[in-house]
Amino acid sequence: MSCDAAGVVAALRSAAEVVEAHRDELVTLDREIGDGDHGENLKRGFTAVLSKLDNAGDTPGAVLKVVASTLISTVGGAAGPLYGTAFLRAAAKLGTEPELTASSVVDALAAALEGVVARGKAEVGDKTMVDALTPAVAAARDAAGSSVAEVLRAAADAAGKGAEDTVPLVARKGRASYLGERSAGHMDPGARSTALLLRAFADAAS
Amino acid sequence: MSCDAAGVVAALRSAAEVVEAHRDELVTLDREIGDGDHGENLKRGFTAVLSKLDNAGDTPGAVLKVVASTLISTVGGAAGPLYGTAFLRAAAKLGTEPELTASSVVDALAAALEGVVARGKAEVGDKTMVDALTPAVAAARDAAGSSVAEVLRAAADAAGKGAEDTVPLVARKGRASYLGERSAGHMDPGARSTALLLRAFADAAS
Amino acid sequence: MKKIINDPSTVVTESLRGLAAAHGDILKVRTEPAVVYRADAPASGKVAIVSGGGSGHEPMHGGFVGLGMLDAACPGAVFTSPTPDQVQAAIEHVNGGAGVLLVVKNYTGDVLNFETAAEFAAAEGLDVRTVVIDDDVAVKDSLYTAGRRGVGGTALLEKIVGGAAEGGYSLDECEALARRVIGSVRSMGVALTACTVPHIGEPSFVLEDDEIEIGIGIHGEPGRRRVPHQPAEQLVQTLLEPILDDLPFSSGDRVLLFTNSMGGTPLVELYLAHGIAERLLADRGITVERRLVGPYVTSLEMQGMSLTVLKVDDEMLRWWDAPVRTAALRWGA
Amino acid sequence: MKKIINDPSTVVTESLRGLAAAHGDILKVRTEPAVVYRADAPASGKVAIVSGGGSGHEPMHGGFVGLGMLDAACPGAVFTSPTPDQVQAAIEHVNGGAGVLLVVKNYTGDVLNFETAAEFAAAEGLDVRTVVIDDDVAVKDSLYTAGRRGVGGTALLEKIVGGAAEGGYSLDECEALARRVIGSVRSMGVALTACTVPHIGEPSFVLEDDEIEIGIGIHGEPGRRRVPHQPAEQLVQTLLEPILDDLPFSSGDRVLLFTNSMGGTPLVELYLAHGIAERLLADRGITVERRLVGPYVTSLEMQGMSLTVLKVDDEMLRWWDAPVRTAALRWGA
Ligand SMILES: Nc1ncnc2c1ncn2[C@@H]1O[C@H](COP(=O)(O)OP(=O)(O)O)[C@@H](O)[C@H]1O
Ligand SMILES: Nc1ncnc2c1ncn2[C@@H]1O[C@H](COP(=O)(O)OP(=O)(O)O)[C@@H](O)[C@H]1O
Ligand SMILES: [Mg+2]
Ligand SMILES: [Mg+2]
Ligand SMILES: [Mg+2]
Ligand SMILES: [Mg+2]
Repeated sequence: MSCDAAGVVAALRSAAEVVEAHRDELVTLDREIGDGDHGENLKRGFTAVLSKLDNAGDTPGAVLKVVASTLISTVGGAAGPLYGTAFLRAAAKLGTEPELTASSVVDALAAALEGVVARGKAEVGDKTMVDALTPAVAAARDAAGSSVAEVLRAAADAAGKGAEDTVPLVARKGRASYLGERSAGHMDPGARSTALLLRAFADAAS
Repeated sequence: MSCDAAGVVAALRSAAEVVEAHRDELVTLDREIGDGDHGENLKRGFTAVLSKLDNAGDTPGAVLKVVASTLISTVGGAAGPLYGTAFLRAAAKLGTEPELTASSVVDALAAALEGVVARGKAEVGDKTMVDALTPAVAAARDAAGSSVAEVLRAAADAAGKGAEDTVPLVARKGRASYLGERSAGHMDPGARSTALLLRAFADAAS
Repeated sequence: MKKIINDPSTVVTESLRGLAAAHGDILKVRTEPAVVYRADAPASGKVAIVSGGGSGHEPMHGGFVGLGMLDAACPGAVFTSPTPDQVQAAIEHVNGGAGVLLVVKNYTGDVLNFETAAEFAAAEGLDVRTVVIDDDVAVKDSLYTAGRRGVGGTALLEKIVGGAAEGGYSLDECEALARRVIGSVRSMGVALTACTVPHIGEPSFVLEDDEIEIGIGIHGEPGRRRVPHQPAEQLVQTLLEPILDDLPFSSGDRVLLFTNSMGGTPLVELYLAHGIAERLLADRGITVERRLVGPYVTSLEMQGMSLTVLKVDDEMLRWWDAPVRTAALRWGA
Repeated sequence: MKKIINDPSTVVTESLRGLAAAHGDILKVRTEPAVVYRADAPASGKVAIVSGGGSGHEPMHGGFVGLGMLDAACPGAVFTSPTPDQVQAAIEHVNGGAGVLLVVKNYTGDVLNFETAAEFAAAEGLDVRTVVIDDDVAVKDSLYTAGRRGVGGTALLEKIVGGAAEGGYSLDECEALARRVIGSVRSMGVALTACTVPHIGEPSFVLEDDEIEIGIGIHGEPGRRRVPHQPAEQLVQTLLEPILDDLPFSSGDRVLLFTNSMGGTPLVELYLAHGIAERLLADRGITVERRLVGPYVTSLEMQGMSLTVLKVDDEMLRWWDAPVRTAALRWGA
């Protein structure tokens, strides 16, 4: 994959495919400890994103900004504003830079995480997407000296692990928190989708 | 059983027991081709009758009149007015006669049938209680020369057969008629309850 | 069976207690025999409109008692017609001296019980008339059946005639208007699931996961035929066509369209179906002048719906629009 | 899954079409983004009240749009909060120059999406305030949860604040009244059955034949605990006690009691439960001043109910009683 706008567009197309393929899995996870719409929400959002990608922009930042506003206006639920903010902050961080670099990707991921935390006020251990994104940012930072592909692979691996680690947790944010102790034993759907998206980006970058 | 008011009261008590015992069966029959309340309706009615029997009257006719008005005011549905009318006409026919005779029972049964037909306008073959009561009256009439017990036994036998014979019929009166052809293959609940009541009376008279 | 009840045999009485508590400004309830009547009954000089039937169809009829609609309703046991005592008590209670109109749905039990009560009332010199509504096109109407059932059209009839009675119509006029409404209204229903009568404890019939029952009545009795489940577009057509063909309704007609839930259908689905029905009527050149959408003539928790179409004229519209103040229908008051 | 729909992805849009067709005198609907707004919007000089949330809770919120209640409602996908665009479009459409109050149920998604829209509106110089209702006592309210959910109390809040806005309250006054209502209202719900979200196609959770779920939310999410099914008497106590203990409500209080169906509960059961709740409150010396009984804040076809108790004062009663003309609530107009 190239690291310019076209490469980002290509990565988003595969992300949309991954969301579509995992729609039912995410619905099932969200049914267990939420309201069952997470997979459908993201699918609706990424389907809308697909229709906007053709003329999305000339820089990675411009493309991600379109993704952000499209997600915000089509996803709804908690995930809509959170993912929307994540992409918006990442886009802002990338600015008008024409090509991604390992270090700009690290910064963009960190900005995304900050945005999610600013909006959602979740901490690590609350059983949310923050539990996937936080270790992803740390791992990305550790890999900052390598390539874009390496950074994303490290982030995806860590996010996957982070998502797995949400299983035993008792949720303290989002809809799953209503369940109290009964939320333990299930993976957080948002952490899972974060891991899936990062994996899709990493695979596209390889 | 005696043939005076006390005997009639005793017969009604066992009729109430029979209704109670067959409540579920009548509910099931009515569920198949009606609305499932026939057993419950009659149970409610005969429970009310039980509570009125202690001072119901000095003659068979007086007792049956109380039964009639109690059924009318507690059963509801199609069966309430129909059975109510049946008992009312029988009571009227018996007048103030202190003891039943074979021939007065025949006349009372015939009057009951006439009442049901006058109210419900059903003909033989319409798959209603008339299909049990009509052969019962004919059989009772044939046995008029014998005892009260014999008359009732003949009536009960014929009613039982009449009820069985409703199975293949397509209903043309009452709620079962809405089903059209689909009403065939099920016994009419009202015909069945008529047969049960006559059997209870016959058993009590033996 | 999971129901919010204490005991199947006291459901109706206990429910009436709650109804009375909830709507004390509109209605009062008496028991033994059970009657729901207008809080301000009798309305002197006004024709009284009395209806009733088995319980389990709520808000019909108790929820239709009040200014501009019913003077009294007689609730029977669940899905069982009321007894003549109830009707007699209702008549006595609400008779305001201008006569009483009994609105009876065409079921053998309802007809016989109301008939008995009417005979008693007539014997006491009261002017009591009876109209029997039979709007369900799912049932063959012939000499050799109990005739059509009264279903959704009942709500429209009671609103219109109740409005007219409130507006000063005489008993003759009320009766004539009622007969015209009955002659102009047709309905058809479908069940997606069966309902469970409390004293039975099991569903009245069993439908497979992909089966629906067309031509369902409102008493949990099975309908005319089972068909595979179908998209809403087709389902609404399946209900509407026999209705339109029956009266028949034709291009240029003005109608009131009533999209009724059988009780358990979510409003989001009901409005969806209503939208389709509106479009299909428009396609046929039929003008929908008024509409009613909601669970008004129900079968306990049954999922499903019915459509009712009433061919209206200005007189009917006038009394439909007239103020009504009941637990279930309320406008202008 | 048997539903009266064509396609899970078009349910909300098609349903809105039917809503618009049914109530053209009261409301209008626009799509992309979806907004239900008062037919006469914007009401110039009046504070506009805007709410919204996932679809599937009908009649909330679209059925509450109209004179004396909401100026606009933003319907999201089924059980999914609306997007900021919808809220922005609603604000623009109904802003009558006296400011806009957003009534938001406390769910992370609803709060975030409305918050985003409010930021945009504020950036454009509009006076937009937000109140968040969180009346569900089933949820532990602590720093370490998303806090209580907004459930049945929302309907009461929207009626009272909507009445006040119609009556000329300023934005400050509307906001203050809203906060007082939120501080005085508590709810608790139970599910007898789960509901099925169209795009999922299977029940949100599975309850055994003799199991019920206490502390259910309105999004098909599981509740706090499963218990064996119980008689209505006990069930109503199970719901009422945590409500009363929470505020707390005590002898001498005057309240509005709202007995709400989750959608699939027959009215005969709901009134029965309401009667019990009235009696239990009377036993505690609490006076029920007003009541609302019916399916107003629902979860699709879910069987179950919720109780909401609002401690009222004369100001709240005045605006509760004020005229309202919406698809779902209507009196005095
Ligand atoms: N406050 C929060 N901060 C971060 N993430 C959150 C927060 N609340 C919820 N989430 C994430 O959102 C996911 C749920 O998204 P979704 O199902 O689309 O929205 P909703 O909960 O509104 O139905 C959760 O699994 C969780 O990861
Ligand atoms: N017109 C009629 N004439 C005689 N019997 C009738 C008539 N209509 C119904 N029945 C009898 O009534 C029975 C049903 O009684 P029931 O279930 O108590 O009343 P409902 O049909 O109102 O629910 C039928 O099985 C039939 O025997
Ligand atoms: Mg969700
Ligand atoms: Mg029956
Ligand atoms: Mg019946
Ligand atoms: Mg959601």
